[in-house]
Amino acid sequence: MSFEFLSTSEAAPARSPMEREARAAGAVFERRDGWNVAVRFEDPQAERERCRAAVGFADLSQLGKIELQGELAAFAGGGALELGTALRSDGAWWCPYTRERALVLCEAASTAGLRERLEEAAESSPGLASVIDLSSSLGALAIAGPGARETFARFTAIDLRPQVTPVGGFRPGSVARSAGAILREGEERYLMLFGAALGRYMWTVVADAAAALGGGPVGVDALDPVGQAAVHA
Amino acid sequence: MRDLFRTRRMWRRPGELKDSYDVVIVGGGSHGLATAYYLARDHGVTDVAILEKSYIGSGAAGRNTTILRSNYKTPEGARFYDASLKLYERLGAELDFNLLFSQNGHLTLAHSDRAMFVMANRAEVNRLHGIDSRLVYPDEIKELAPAMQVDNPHAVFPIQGALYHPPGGVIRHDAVVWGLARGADRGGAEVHPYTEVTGIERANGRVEAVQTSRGRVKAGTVLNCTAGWSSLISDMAGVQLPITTHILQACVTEPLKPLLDVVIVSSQMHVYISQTDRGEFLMGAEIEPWTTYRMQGTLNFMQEVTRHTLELFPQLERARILRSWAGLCDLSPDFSPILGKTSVDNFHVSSGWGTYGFKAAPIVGRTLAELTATGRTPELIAPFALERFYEDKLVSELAAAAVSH
Amino acid sequence: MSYVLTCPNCGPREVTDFGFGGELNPRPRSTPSQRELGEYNYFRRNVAGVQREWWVHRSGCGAWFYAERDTRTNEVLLTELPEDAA
Amino acid sequence: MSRLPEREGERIDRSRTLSFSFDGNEVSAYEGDTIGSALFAAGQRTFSRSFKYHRRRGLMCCAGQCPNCLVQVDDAPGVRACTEPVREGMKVVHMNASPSLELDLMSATDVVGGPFTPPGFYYKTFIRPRRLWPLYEKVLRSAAGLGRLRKSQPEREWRTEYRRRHADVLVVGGGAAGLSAAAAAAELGADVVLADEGPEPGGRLLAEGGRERARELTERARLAGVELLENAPALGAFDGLVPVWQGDTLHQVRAARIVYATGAIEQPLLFPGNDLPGVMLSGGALRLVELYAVKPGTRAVVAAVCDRGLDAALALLDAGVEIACVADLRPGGASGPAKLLLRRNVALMRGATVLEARGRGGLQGVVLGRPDAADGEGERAIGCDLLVVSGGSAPATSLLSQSGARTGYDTERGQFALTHVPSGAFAAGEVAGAGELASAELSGAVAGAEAAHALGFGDELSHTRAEEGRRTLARDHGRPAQAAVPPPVTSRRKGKCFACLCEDVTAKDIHLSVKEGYDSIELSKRYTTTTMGPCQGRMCQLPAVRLMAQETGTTLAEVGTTTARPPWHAVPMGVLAGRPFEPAKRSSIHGRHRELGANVLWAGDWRRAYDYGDPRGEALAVHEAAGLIDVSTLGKLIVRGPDAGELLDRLYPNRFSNLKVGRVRYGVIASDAGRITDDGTICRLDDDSFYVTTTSSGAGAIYEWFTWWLADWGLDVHITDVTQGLSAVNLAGPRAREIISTLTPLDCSAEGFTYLDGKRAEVAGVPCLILRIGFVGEVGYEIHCASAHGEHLWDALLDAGAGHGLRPFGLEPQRLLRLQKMHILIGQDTDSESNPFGAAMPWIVKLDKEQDFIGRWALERYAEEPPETSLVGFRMANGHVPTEGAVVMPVDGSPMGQVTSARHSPQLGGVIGMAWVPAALAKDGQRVTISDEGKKLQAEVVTTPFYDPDGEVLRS
Ligand SMILES: Cc1cc2nc3c(=O)[nH]c(=O)nc-3n(C[C@H](O)[C@H](O)[C@H](O)COP(=O)(O)OP(=O)(O)OC[C@H]3O[C@@H](n4cnc5c(N)ncnc54)[C@H](O)[C@@H]3O)c2cc1C
Ligand SMILES: NC(=O)c1ccc[n+]([C@@H]2O[C@H](COP(=O)([O-])OP(=O)(O)OC[C@H]3O[C@@H](n4cnc5c(N)ncnc54)[C@H](O)[C@@H]3O)[C@@H](O)[C@H]2O)c1
Ligand SMILES: Cc1cc2nc3c(=O)[nH]c(=O)nc-3n(C[C@H](O)[C@H](O)[C@H](O)COP(=O)(O)O)c2cc1C
Ligand SMILES: [Zn+2]
Repeated sequence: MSFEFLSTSEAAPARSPMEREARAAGAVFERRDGWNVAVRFEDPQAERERCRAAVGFADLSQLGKIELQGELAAFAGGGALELGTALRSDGAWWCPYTRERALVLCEAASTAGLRERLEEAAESSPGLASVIDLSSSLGALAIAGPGARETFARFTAIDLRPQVTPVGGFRPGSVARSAGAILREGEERYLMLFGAALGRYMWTVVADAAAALGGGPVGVDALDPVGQAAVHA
Repeated sequence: MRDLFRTRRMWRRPGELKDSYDVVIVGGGSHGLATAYYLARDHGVTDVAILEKSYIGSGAAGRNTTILRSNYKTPEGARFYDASLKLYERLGAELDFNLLFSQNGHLTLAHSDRAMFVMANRAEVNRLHGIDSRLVYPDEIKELAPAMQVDNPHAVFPIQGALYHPPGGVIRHDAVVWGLARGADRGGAEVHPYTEVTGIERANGRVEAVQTSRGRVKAGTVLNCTAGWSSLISDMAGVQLPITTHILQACVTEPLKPLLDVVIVSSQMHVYISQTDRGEFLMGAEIEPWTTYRMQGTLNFMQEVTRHTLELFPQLERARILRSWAGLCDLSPDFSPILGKTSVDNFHVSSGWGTYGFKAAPIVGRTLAELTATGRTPELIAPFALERFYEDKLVSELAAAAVSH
Repeated sequence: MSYVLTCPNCGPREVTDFGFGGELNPRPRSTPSQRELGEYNYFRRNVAGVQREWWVHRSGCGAWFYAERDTRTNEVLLTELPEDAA
Repeated sequence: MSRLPEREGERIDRSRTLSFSFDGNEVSAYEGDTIGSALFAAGQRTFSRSFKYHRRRGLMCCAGQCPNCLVQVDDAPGVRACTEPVREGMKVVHMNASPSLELDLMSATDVVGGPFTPPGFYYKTFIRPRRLWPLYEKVLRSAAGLGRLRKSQPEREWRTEYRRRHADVLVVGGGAAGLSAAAAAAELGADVVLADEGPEPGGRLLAEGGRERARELTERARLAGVELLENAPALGAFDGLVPVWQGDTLHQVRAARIVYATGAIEQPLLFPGNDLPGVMLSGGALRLVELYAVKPGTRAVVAAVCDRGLDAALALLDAGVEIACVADLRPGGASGPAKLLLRRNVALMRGATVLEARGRGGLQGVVLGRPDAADGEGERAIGCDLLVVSGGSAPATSLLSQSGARTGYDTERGQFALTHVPSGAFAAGEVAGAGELASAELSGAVAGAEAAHALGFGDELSHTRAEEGRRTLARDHGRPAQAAVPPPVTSRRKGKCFACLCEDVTAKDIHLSVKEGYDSIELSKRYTTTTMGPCQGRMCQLPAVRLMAQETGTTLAEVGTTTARPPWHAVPMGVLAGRPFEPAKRSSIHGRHRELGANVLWAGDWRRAYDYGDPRGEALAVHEAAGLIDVSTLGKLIVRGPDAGELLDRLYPNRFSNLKVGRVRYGVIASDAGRITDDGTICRLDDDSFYVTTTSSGAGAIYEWFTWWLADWGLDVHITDVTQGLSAVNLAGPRAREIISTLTPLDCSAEGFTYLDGKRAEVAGVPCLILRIGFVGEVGYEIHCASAHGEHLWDALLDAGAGHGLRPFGLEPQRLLRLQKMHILIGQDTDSESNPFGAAMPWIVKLDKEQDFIGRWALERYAEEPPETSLVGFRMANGHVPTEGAVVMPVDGSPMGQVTSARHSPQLGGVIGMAWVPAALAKDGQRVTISDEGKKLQAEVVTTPFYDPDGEVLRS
């Protein structure tokens, strides 16, 4: 396939751009679906508590991130996408940037399969349709807990108040003075995307903001699964 | 000193506008006033009116961070600004007004080897034009600015070196305006504040008269010295300019005891910093990228300029910002001025000053006065003709003027 | 920031989110004379009033769009995508 | 000393004492005290020395509005002692006096300085001889300035941060009006933030007999869900964005509607001695009493223009202060508080005011009388240690003005009042002229409701109520003013009468400045510096305008005011600056470079490995064995679609539509002015897809350039920026082929994978795109893979190359290697004015292309006109390496070009470089002179690559 070099292969370890920062903060890694994933820090119980009582952030850079362009982007995930709102379908978030461009976020395990399905769909699309794997292009941090919104307020001007950004709201815009996007995945759970090369910088910014609010890094296992309740149609 | 105990008017009380003047200068900023001053001093041209829509110095002249220097990159620029600096050195004595020219040196910091390259080039061009300007390295920078953090190992933008320009410095903006206004007035020119030019009448490819908020005035020659507004005045005369107008901002702290004598500029951090004789730290940044005529500042400016200043002067973290303001800048495509004749015979222009025109005031005044009086373009400003943009013969000061005043 | 711009895709954002592309400056349709080329490359109307201009949502969706803005007040009268422009 | 017995509602906690030092002496305070209240309670009366004359200044406003109590706390200058809470152990020192506050040598200027130091004296002195000016300047400088900072501080120490807060409604000011507004809006469902600069909400209510009410209103607002920010001045209005400073935090409040309930600023009166310690504003005296239980004086005189001062007299009386006399400027008619005063046997002078205040080191007495009376007539001299003045008020319209409101002079009320409030903003309370408590509350409630209504909150009832309220307010507003307007100066006696306390500007100074021709408020401001000090006109704007009107014989309306600018409250730079982080991009392999000991530097917005400590050795390895460099910073775009070739043909001067699949071509991007803006290689991946690389620093700009034209042209193309998604390394050197062959199934033979091929294959188990290009001059493979695998690929290549002499190399050796090949670096060897013809790349411009392309017209011209200067290589005659940036001169003299690159090349055994030289000299063997730090050096022009000029090595 034409663009395979953009994708990771399970044959070799795939690393997040924040791996070193997480390691320095005491992360324990596991190889999952080809990726080195920071699954926990010292104490998973404390990490869960952190997300429940303050704010925790977890490196989710392993998530599949597939860009769709063309017709495909307008009708993704089995429905018409509306700007500003991500659609939860097929275990993935379908996030519209423009009327012709969307990003699909899925579990690392399903990235390859989903990409292939989308590529097939693109081929049979009447007009030009593109599927580009941006999994490595974007770093991702989940920020969860009652202090999540306050944490964001330290480094982004995007309005995340529930009346403006309901669950499923997708907000491209500047984070920490860099291009990014925020997806509200749950009541107190957000996913932030940003350029992978800014991984270390973003980690520094988020860790600094979270620490001041009594929060800190957590492993992915401390995060609740994105619930079905979040399904938005 | 003798004026200390005497209260003499600086300039005559503005009277009625006459019907006609040999020369009408639009804009009572540093350029307009300087031109009137030199018209009288060098050429005996005294039938001159300066029309200013607000108070004198209300434009960029009264808002600028007053950095004077001549270490430009192009030979054309270096020669021109050097001539201006030399005039400035004598101007206070000549006008019998202390302009508080604090000629303590100017440092342009380099935080990358790319920047070092640009500095080296400027230093060399300057040297060949007899301008005192050279590369210096951290040890010497520390001596010149002991309060500045030069070798902080955690610096976001480590300082590799700097272009040092000893004759550079800062001056008191208002004093320049008032000194020139008094000089112009004593030379015979009329200064008319609160007189806005609203239209320009033309016939046969010449300007006949200007319309103002106080009536119509015939003019032998009209000079457009309106900097940030120069597109609008030129439009009235049917002359297009390659200008976009942006705001540039500045701010001051509450006065502090002396810490810094030299001027510090960092293009990579988009800041420049000096401490005035009154004790305030005076800081500026780059222009806002979008065009506007509205002189209101942005919060973003205050945030960026303070963050970057603290990179260099962490001890200022508790010093307080007292005031911030904005002024207009007339940006030209090549960061060099547009000076001299236009397609309209008796309509000349001084524009394209971007963020760096205050230092040019005396030389603009002198050369524009010469052009007006003699009809000939002085050689020094020939490279800055408006025509160059039609011919695409630019004088690019991008590397020396873009963010560095 | 002094003002907010409404990205046609993303909604209102601080102006620091965006890149400014300048007033509309259509490219000549046929070979320009030297003078016309200079005009196109360098000369701008620089109006004090409503200006139609380009912006790009640099930190967000990345789209280029038009805005109409009064340069005397910075009031943004409208923003629209080129494909939606009349 | 001056502490009153416990008072209901006081802010201090007497059970908790703190101690701090002032000028080295220990002072004790209660929890809740401000530095000002504690010092005053301890007997301190002089708090600062004035800017110019070093006169003693004492507490005056007790609300952080005037310059009188500026002190330095630890390392923080400009702290307002009257509002700064005491912290245990803090070190407070005075600012502008030497050797001490009590004995200030510079105060001699007060005695002799008058005639020598009129406004702008420095403009008129030290003009000649010029050579002495630097000396004078040093003296001037060291006399100026207040705060003293550390000479040096390695890093920021104070953690400050930003907090963005979106809201439906922001209320600025938490007095009666602001609290009512906030509660009203929140009760209708709006999300409301209220910022007040006082220690607790309440505004004037706190110290002026309404504390209960203040606490009720506060509670109501809190219950309604209002977020209350205390000690939090709003600093400015930036089109709906209002920064609010609170402690270590800068709240950036972005609200859909803003209610300004900023109240009014009590004004001083102008009389000789009006700056003596002991002269206080009524609000200040009451704040001392009510908030901190401090007695501001023992025997007081009160001078007022309205009931506010009379109310204060009553309150002070209750607190045990003897009121010697009250002068009420209003001629007749006994108002409520006047009657009460009389009932309590307080002497009341009607139509009178202060003519003079006297005292050495502090207030000892005042002279009261009619301002218009002939000398001596009806005057009374009274001994006192406190003079309470209440000179009327100036609505605090600064923020409103910044948001577009306009003011005009209201003759009857003697103040600049709002005449227009822009849409989206609301004004309530005293700032809007709602003079009495009831109407302040009502106007707040109405504004709050209207703000909420504008956002769709509320119901029919709330609308009706608001309309009703508006009508009531309009009625109230029509009532005549209850205040007298003081004359500009209340007497013509001798002695300094300060219009501007910050800058020590006297009424006489303003008189002189007008006579000199500084006859507009703006000129006078700048000449005398009135309003330019720490109070920014709060205390001096109105008095200055009055004086100007008198001096110029015009009305106050004609004189007008100066522009209100941010910040409303002087704010520490650390607070504005927020956290110190700067975005920096790093390659996915960056950690490895660090481990390998790389020197890391900025390259555009990336952090890059400059070298690994041995640039020469690293370069040599590339020639002799192999080297590996991380080039992940290259910009990388995927351009695809049926029109992709067409798009590239329009964007580049050369042709790409005819590029064969699997092949690579170099391209330069030009602007429509024909100037080079970027370069890079392009590989055709399939019929419709191209892989475009750009320079590292150009990546963002080129992506935008492409998408911009695409938006304009509407071609059927998709562009994706994958710069950060792909790692790229360049494996180069004579042994590169061997090394890569051990890791990939691909046929890497010279025939199987030729120069300028682009192939996709696995390397070290990772899918890659491999471009055979040779930037550094040896056989090279630029390998691109998903950046998540970057580190893996790097490790695998280094491992595979370990036995082949492979070394990592950094930017610096790369620069030398590419220089040997005369491969240009955009932005180093070219600048904003370079065109491809001058840059010796005429071959890249295909003027025979059918279609139009960006830059075509200009390039057609450049093709015809010979360039003035050309980019060439050169070899130095001796071994000197010229500075990059050194100037090139033709033999005859004037500078014409510069050295853009220069290195010593061990490989070539000499110094080589690239430079712009006069076009006539751009021929092999020509000699040019290079001026480097004044030294004239000789070089010889070379126009073909220094190394492997025919590209045999590269193609092998
Ligand atoms: C914040 C800031 C910092 C700067 N820093 C520096 C620096 O450090 N060094 C430096 O050299 N330069 C600096 N500059 C640039 C410099 O101030 C200007 O380039 C220069 O002052 C322009 O010339 P001028 O003084 O004649 O213009 P101005 O002072 O702007 O004069 C133009 C005048 O024309 C008047 N006018 C406009 N329209 C009309 C009309 N229709 N009728 C009548 N009058 C009209 C305006 O009111 C104005 O007074 C800075 C500029 C700003 C804004
Ligand atoms: N006894 C009485 O009758 C009595 C007593 C007190 C007050 N009053 C009345 O109350 C009214 C005053 O109410 P009000 O609410 O209009 O004014 P106010 O002065 O009581 O409150 C204004 C508040 O705004 C704050 N403020 C101003 N600018 C600010 C900024 N930029 N950022 C943050 N805070 C800022 C001030 O610190 C103050 O707390 C007056 O009409 C007065 O007559 C009456
Ligand atoms: C070099 C310089 C120094 C200044 N210093 C002060 C100052 O100490 N205090 C002050 O209030 N304003 C200071 N200003 C700003 C002026 O008050 C004013 O904001 C500026 O002239 C723009 O005018 P405007 O704010 O009325 O639009 C300074 C301005 C300049 C150019
Ligand atoms: Zn957008």
